[in-house]
Amino acid sequence: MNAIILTAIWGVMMMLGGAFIKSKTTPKYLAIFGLAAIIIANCMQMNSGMAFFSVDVKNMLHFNSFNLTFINVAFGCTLLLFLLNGRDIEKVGENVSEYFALIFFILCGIAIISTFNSLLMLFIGIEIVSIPLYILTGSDKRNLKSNEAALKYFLMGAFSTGIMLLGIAFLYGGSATGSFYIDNIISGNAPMPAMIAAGLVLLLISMSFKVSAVPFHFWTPDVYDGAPTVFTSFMATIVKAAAFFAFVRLFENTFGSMHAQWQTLIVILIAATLLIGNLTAVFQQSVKRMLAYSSIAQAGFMLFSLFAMNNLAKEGLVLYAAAYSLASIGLFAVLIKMKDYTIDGFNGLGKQQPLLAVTATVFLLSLTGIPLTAGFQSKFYMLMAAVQTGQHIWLVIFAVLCAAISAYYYFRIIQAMFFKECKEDVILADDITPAFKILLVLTAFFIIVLGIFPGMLTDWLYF
Amino acid sequence: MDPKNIWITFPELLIWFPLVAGLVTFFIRKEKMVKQWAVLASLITLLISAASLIYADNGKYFYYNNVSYYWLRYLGSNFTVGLDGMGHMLTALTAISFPVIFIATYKNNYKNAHVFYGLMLLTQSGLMGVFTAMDLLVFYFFWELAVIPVYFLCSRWGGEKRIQATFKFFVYTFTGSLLMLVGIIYIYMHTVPTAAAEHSFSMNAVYGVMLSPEEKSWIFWLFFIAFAIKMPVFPFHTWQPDTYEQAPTSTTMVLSGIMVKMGVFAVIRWILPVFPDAVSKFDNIVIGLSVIGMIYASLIAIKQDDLKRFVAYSSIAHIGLMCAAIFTKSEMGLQGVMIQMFSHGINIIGMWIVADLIEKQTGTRKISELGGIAHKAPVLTIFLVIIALANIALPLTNAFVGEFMMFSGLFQFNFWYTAVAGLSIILAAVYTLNMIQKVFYGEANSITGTMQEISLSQKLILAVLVVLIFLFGVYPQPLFDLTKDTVLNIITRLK
Amino acid sequence: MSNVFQLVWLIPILPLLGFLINGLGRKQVSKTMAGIIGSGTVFLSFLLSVAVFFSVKAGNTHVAHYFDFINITALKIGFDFQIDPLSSIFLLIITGVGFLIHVYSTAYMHDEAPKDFAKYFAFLNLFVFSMLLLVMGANFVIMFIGWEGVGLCSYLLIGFWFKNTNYNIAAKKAFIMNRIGDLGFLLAVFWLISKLGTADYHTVFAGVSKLTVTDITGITLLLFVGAMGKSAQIPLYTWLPDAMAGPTPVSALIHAATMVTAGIYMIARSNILYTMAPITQGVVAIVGLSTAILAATIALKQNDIKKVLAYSTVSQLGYMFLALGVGAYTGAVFHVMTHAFFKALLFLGAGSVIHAMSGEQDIRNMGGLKKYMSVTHITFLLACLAIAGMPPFSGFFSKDEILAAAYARSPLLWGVGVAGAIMTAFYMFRLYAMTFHGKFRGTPEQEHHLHESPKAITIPLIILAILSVVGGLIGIPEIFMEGGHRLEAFLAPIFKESNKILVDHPIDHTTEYMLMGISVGAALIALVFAWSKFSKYQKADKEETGLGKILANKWYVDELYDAIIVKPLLALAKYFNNIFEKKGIDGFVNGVGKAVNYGSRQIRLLQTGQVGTYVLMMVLGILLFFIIQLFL
Amino acid sequence: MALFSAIMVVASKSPVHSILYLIVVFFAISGHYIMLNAQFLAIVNIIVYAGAIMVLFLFVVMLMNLNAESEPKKHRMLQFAGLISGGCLFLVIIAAVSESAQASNLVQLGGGNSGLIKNLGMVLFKDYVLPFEISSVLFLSAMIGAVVIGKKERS
Amino acid sequence: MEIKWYIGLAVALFCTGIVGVLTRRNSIIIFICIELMLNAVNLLLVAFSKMHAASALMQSNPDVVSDAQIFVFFIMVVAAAEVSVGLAIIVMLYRNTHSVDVNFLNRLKN
Repeated sequence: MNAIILTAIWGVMMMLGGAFIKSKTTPKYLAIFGLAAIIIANCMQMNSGMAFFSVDVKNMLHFNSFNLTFINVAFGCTLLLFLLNGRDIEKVGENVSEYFALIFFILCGIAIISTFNSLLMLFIGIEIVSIPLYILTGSDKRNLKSNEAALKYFLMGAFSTGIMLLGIAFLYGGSATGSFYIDNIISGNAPMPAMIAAGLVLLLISMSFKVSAVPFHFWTPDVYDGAPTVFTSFMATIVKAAAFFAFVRLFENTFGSMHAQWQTLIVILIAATLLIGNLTAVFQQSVKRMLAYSSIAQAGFMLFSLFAMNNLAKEGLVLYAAAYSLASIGLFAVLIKMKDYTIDGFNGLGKQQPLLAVTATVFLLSLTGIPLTAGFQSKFYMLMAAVQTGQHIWLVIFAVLCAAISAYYYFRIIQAMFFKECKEDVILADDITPAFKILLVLTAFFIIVLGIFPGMLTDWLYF
Repeated sequence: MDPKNIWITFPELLIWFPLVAGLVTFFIRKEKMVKQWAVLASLITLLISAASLIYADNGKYFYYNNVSYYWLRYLGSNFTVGLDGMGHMLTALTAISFPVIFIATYKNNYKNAHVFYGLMLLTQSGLMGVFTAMDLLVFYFFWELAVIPVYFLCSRWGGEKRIQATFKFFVYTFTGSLLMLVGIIYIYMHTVPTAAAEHSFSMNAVYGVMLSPEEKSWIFWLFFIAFAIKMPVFPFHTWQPDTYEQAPTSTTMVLSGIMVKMGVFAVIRWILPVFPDAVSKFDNIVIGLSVIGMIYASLIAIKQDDLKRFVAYSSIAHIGLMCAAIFTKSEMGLQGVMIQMFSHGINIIGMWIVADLIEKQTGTRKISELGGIAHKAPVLTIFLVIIALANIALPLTNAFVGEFMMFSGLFQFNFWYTAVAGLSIILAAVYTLNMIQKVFYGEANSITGTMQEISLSQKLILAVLVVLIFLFGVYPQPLFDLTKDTVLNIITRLK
Repeated sequence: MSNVFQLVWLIPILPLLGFLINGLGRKQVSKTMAGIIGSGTVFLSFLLSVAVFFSVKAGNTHVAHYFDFINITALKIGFDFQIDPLSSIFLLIITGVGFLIHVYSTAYMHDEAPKDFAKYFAFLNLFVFSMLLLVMGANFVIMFIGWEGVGLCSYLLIGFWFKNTNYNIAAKKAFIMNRIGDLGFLLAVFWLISKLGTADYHTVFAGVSKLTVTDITGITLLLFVGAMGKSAQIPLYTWLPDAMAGPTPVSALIHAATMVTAGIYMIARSNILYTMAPITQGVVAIVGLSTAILAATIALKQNDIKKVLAYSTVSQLGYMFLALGVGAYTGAVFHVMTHAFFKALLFLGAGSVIHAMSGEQDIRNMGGLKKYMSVTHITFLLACLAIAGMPPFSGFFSKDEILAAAYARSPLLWGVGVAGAIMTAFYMFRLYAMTFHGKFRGTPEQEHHLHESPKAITIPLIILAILSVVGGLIGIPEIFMEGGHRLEAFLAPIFKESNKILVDHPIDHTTEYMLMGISVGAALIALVFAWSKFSKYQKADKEETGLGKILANKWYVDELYDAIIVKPLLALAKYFNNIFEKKGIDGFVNGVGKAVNYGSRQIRLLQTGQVGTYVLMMVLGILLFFIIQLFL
Repeated sequence: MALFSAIMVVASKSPVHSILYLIVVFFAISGHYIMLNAQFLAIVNIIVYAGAIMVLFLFVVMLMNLNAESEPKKHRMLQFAGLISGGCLFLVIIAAVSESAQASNLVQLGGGNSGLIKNLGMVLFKDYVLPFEISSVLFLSAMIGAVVIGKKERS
Repeated sequence: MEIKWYIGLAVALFCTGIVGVLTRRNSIIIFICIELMLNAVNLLLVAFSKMHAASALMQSNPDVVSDAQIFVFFIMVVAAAEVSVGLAIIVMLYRNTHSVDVNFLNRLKN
C-alpha cells in the first residue's frame, strides 16, 4: 500500500515540481531521493507490516512478502536506472520532470498489477502502466521513428486492451455469481464451462501481448527500437517483468486449479517464443534491436514459470526478473554511451574503455546464462521448475538448445569488444563519469553475488 | 583427527590459491614481474599439491582432503570438495603442468601479459575445482568456469583464424554442457529426500538415484555427449584441431594436457557409477565409436602437414583408446586409463613444448618446410625423439604401461575391437616416424639453417618431463597405489 | 656358485651404464674412451655370463624378482629375470659376439666424428642391454620390453647416418614392420593374460593344460606373427635387406647374430605351447621353409655383397623356423649359435672388404682380393664352407640336424630343404669367388690403397673363424659319437615337456648317413660349379632377362606391398583428411550454424513493419488458440 | 440497427461519416442499456461518448481536414484476409460460447433497480472507492501525456 | 429474451471492430474501430450483470450486485483517457508526416 500511494503522491510532486523548477538536473535528484524513500517504506511494510495509510482495500489488493519483494526488485532496478541514466533522461526532451512523473505513475501501476486481487484492479493497473508508456515512447518528438513507435504501440496496445476486456467480460458472465475477484471466479478443477474457457484464452492472449510472447510479439522490436533508449531499457526490463508477475499471479490464482487444461497453450507459446526470439536475434546488426529480440527470447524462459506453476517457478520468476533486469539495464546503460548502435560500433571498446567492456561482458555472460552469474541461477531455477513437473522434458531440452543459440549473438558483442580493432579513435558518444563506472562495477558485482548466492533474494520470499 | 582444528583443507587451497593469485595478476603492470609472479604462484600450487600427496591416505587423513560447506542448502547443494586417489593424481598433473608451461613459454611475449597470465591461473583454479568437486552442481559450475578463461585466451592471443575457431569450440562445449545440465536437473529431481532438503546434488545422493532403465538410457546420452565433446570422441572432435591450431601454444598445452582429461575424468566419476546398466547397455556403441576414432584420427595424422594439427590428431587417437578402455568396465582398463591420463598429460605437453620451440625459431609449423634440425639442435632432437616415442608407447616409457593395460582390458572385453584398435599402434609408429624423419633428419634447408640449440632453462624443463616419463615408465606402481581405491570402488559399483 | 646369481642384474645394467656414459657425455669422451667404455662394459657382462653359464651347467636355474612392474588385483607383473640353460646360451652368444663386434667397430667406425662415434657406441650398448632384457626376462612383458627395445635400437642404428634420406626410410621400414609383428606379440600376451591372468613363464607353461585348443593355436599363431616381424619371415622379411643401410658391424650384430634370432628364442622359450598346437607348427614349418627358398633364390642374383649376406640370413632364419616347426628345438638353437658365428664372421669380413674398398659394395667391381687381404680371405672362406654345410664345419652339424628332423616329419620338407642348401652353397661361393678370385675390377685408385685391415678388425675375424669351425662340435650327432650332443643334454630341461609329447620316429642310421651324403654331395657340386663359373668372372653388363630379372628384382615383393597396402592406405588417409573430415563431419557442424543463420534471415522478414500485418497475425493467433483450447 | 450502422462505420469512405455512424451505434447501445435497466450508464454513454469523445474525434478530423482525402485502398489481398479472419473469429467465438446457453440465463426486462444512480453511487463510493481514486492517477498521467506530446517544442 | 442474443450482438460488434482495424489504414478510423470494440464489451458486461441480477432475484436475495455496471463505468473512464492520449499521438505524427496512413509507418522493420 505504501508503495502505491507514495508513488502516486511523488508523481504528483514531480509534476508540480516541473512547473516551478527550471534547472534540468534537480528533478533527477528529487526522483532518486523519492524512489529511495519509497523503497525503504516498502521494506518497512514488508518486514514489520507497518503501513502508513490504513485504507480498506475491500480485498481488491492483496499484499504478501512475495509480491512486496517483487515490488522491491522492480523499484530497485528503477532506482539503478535513474542513477545510471538520469543524465540521458534529461537529454531526451525538455519536460524532464514530467518524464519522471510518468515513470512514477508507471511504478504505481506496477505496484498495483503485482498486488491486484480483482480483475478491475488488473485492468486499471495495466492501463496506468501502458498509457504513460505510449507517451514515453513518443517522447522524442522530432524523431520520426519515435513517433511511429508510439503510434504502433498505442494502436496495438489499445487493441489488446479490447481483447482483454472481452475476456474479462466472459469470465464475469461465466462465473457462478458474477464476480471480478480472481480467487472466486472458478472453484475446483472440473472441466471449465465454455465461457470461462473463452475468457481464459482471451486473457492469455492479451497478457502474452504485454509480455511479448510469440505470436503476439510483433510490436516489441519496433517499439523498443523506436523509443528513446533510456525508456526502452525501462520498458524492456522492469515493465516487462511486472507484466510477467501479473500474468503469473492472474493465472495462478484464477485458473491454477485447472492448470492441466490450458498447459498446451503455454507449451506452444514457450516453444514459439524461444525459437522466434533467438533465431531472429541472430541476424540483427543493431544492438538495440538485437536486445529487443533477446528480450523476447528471455520471455520464453520466463514463461516456464507459467508452465510449471510451482514454488521453484515463483522463486525463479523473481530471481529471473532481478537477474534479467539488472543485466539488461547495465547493458543498455553502456549502449547509450555508444556513438554507433550497430555491433561494429562496439569494435575495440575493450582497448578504449576496458572497464566498460569488462562489465558489459559480465552482463552478456549473465544473459547467456554462464555459471557464476545471476543469469545462470535464474535459468537454472526455471529449468528445475520445469523438470519438476515431470512432463514435456523435450521442451526443456529445446530450451537449452535455444540458450546455446543465444550464446551466438551475445558473444558477437564480446568478440567485437575485445578481439576486433576499432576504426575511429573514439567510439563513445559522451564522456564517462567515475560514478557511472562505479555503478556499473557494483551492478556487475551484484550480478555475480546473486549468481553465487541466489538465496540472498529467494529467501526473502518466505517470511 | 578432529575436523575442527583443521582451518583449511587441501582441496580448498588448491582451488582458492590459483584463483586469488590470478586475480592479483590482473593488477600487476610490469610484464617481467607478471611472468615471475605467475611462475612463482604455479610453483606454490605445486608445493601444495605435493603436500596433499603426503596426506593422500584418505582413511587416516580424511579431514585433510574432504570438506563441505552449506551453499544452496535449500536446494540441497553444498560446496563439497574432496580429493580421492583420482583427484590427487589429476590435481598433481595440473599442478605440475602449469609451472612447466609457464617456464617453457617464458620467452614468449604477449600483449597485456597480466591479463594473459591472470586468465591462465583462473583456468588452473577452475580445473582444480572440476577434479575435486564432490557435488554435482559444484562440478557443473567449475566445468563451465574452466572453459570461459580459455575462450578469452584463445580468441584474444590466438592465430589469425582464432575467433571463428574458438567460438566454434565454445558453442560446441557450451551446448554439450547445457544438455548435461538438463540431465543433472533430472537426476536431482529423482534423488531421495534428505534431512536438509527434499532433493540433493551430493555425490552419494546422485550415486543412489532411483531411475527407470529408459530414463537412465537417455540421461546417459545427455551426459555422455557433453563429455564426449570435451574429450573428444570420434564424431564430436572437429573443434579440436582448429582450436589447437589457432590457440596460443601455452593455452593449447592446457587444453590438450589437462582439459581433455576433464572429459575422461568426468566419465569415470559421473557416468560409470551413476548409470551402470546404461553403460553396459551402450558399451558396444561407445567402444565402437572410440575404436573407429582411433584409426580415423591416426590415418588423418599421417597426412597432416601442420605440427599442431598433427599433435591434435594423435591426441584424438589416444583419447579414443582411453574412452574405449573406460567402457570395458574392467579393473585393468580403468587402471590403465588412470595412469594414461597422467602420462598423456606429460607427453603431449612435451610435444607442444618442442613444437613451440621449433615454431619460435623457424617461424613455421609446416612439416614439409622443416628438415635437418637434428644436427642443428641435437639436444632438442633427442628430447623430441624420446617424447615422441613415449607418445607411441614404447616400453619403459610411461605411456607403455597405460596402453598395455588398456589394451588388455579391451581384449578381455572383445578380441576384435582390440585387433582393430591395435592397428593404431602401427599407424602411430608410421606417422610419428614420418614426422621425426621429415622435421629432424635429412639435410638442413634455408628455414632450419638458422636453427640454434635450445637454452638451458628449456633443456631443464624438457629434462624434467623426460625424467617423469622414464620414472613412471619403469616404476608406475606409485600411481597404481594412488588410484587403486578409486578404481575398486567404481568396479564394485558397476557389479 | 649361486652367488653369481646375485649379480645377474649386472649383466644388463653394465651395457646400460655404458649407454648412459657414452650417450650423455658424448661431447666429452674421446674416441678411445668411448670405445673402451663401450666394449669394456659388454666384456664384463660377457665374463659374468660365462660365470652364470657354468653355474647353470652345474644344473641350477634361478628366477630373480626385483620389483613389481605392474601390481593390481587383476594382474601382477614383476620385473623378474630368469636364468636357465636356454637364456644362458643366448647370454653367451649376445655378450660374446657382441663384444667382438664392439672391438671390431672401434676400428671400423674410426672415421666418424668423436660425438657420433660415442653416439654409435651408446646405441650399440643400448641394443645389447635390450637384447639381454629380452632373453633374461622371466615373463612375456619383460621379454616384450626388450623385444621393442631392440627394434628401436635397430631403427636408430640403421638410420645412424641420418642425413641420407634413403637410410631413414629403410630404418622406418624396419621399425614399422617390427611393429606389425609386435602387435601380434602383444595380442598374444593379452590373450594369455585374459585366460591365465598372468604372463610369467612358469605359471603359463604350467597352466598350459587349462587352455583350449583354439586358445593355444591363436596364441601361438599371434606369437609367431611377432616372430615373423622380428626374424624377417614371409611376409615381413623385406625390411632386413634394406636394413643393410646401417654400418656393417651393426648388420653383423643385429641383423645376423642376435636380434633376428629373437623370434627363435621366443618360440623355443614357449616351446611347450607350440608342441600343443600342431597346426601352428605346420604353419611355422611351411613359412620357414618357403622363406628359406625364396630368400635363397633372390640371393642368387644379388650383386651387393651385403645384400647377398642379408638374404642368406633370411634364408638361414627360415631353416631355423623349419626346425622349430618340426619340433627340433635343440636343432634350432644349435643353428642359431653356429649361424651367429659364421654369419657374423661373414659380415665382418664383408665389412673389412668394404673398408678396404673404401665403401664399395658391388662385388662386380671387386675380385682378386685374396692377394691383398689374406686374413680376411681365409676367414671368409672358412665361413663360406661353414654356411655351405661342409663337414666338419659348424654349419654342417646344425643344418644336418635340422634336415634330419625335417625328414623325420616328411621327406618332402627334407627335399626342399636340401634344395635350399644347394642354393646356399651356390650363392655363397659365387660371392666368395667374385670377391677374392679372378682379377681386380675396381678403379685404379681403389686398387692402390687396397690393404689388410687393422688388428682390431682381424682379431675378431680370427676368433670367430675358429668358433665357426669348431662350434659344431658341441652337437655331434649320436650316430658319430654316443652322447656327443652335449648341447641337447644341456638344453634338455627346457624341452623335456615337449619331448615327452612329441612322438619322434627315429630314422635308422643308414638312412641318416644317406641323407647326409646326399645333402653334402649336392652342396659340394653346387660349390664347385659356382667356384669355377665365377672365379673367372668378367664384368659384362648385359641386361638380366626372364627369371634372372625377376630374381634380381627380388620377385617384386616390395612393389607388390607398395601397391596393395601402402598406396591404398595413404589414399584413404588423404580422403579422410581432405573430404570426409572437412566436408563430412566438420561440414555438418558448420552446416548447423549456417542453417541457424539462414533461418534467422528468413524469419526476420515476418517483421514487415506494417501494423495491419501485425494485427492480422495476432488475430490468426487468437483463432488458433481458440481452436486448440475449445475444439481440440 | 446497431449492427448495421457498426458495419457502416467500417465501410464508409470518409472518416466523418464513420464517426457519425459511430454516434448512431452509441445511441443504439444506450437503448439497450435502458432495456437492461442500466439507466445511469445509458446517460453517461450518451454524454461522454456521443457528446464528448466523438466531438473530440470530429475536431481532430476537421483539423486535419481528412474528409476530402479518399484513402487509397491497401492491397485487396490483405483486406480480404482481414475480412475472412474477422468472420472466422466471430463464428468461432459464437460457436464456443453458445454451447453454454443454459436455461436460467434469460434476461427479463424491467424489474430490479440496480442501475439507478442512487444505488450505483452507493456502491461506487463504498466498495469501489479505491479504484476510483486510482483512476485519478490514470487521468493525471493521461493529462500530462497529452500536454507533453501536444505542446510545441520551443527552439 | 435470452442472453445469447446479447452475446451474439456484442461479439458481432466486436468482430466488426476487429475487421475495421484490419481493413482500414487511416489511423483515426482504426482508433474508432477500437472504440467500437470497447463498446461491444460494455454492452456484453451490462447484459451479464443483468443476467446475474436476474438469477440473484430468482434466489430472492434483494441486494443486487451491479459490479459490472461499475466496471463499465471504469471502462468508459479509461477509454476517455486513452482517446486523449491517442489523439495527441496521432496529431503529433500528423504534424511530422502530414499523413495518418498507417502504411507509411514502416521505418522500423525486420
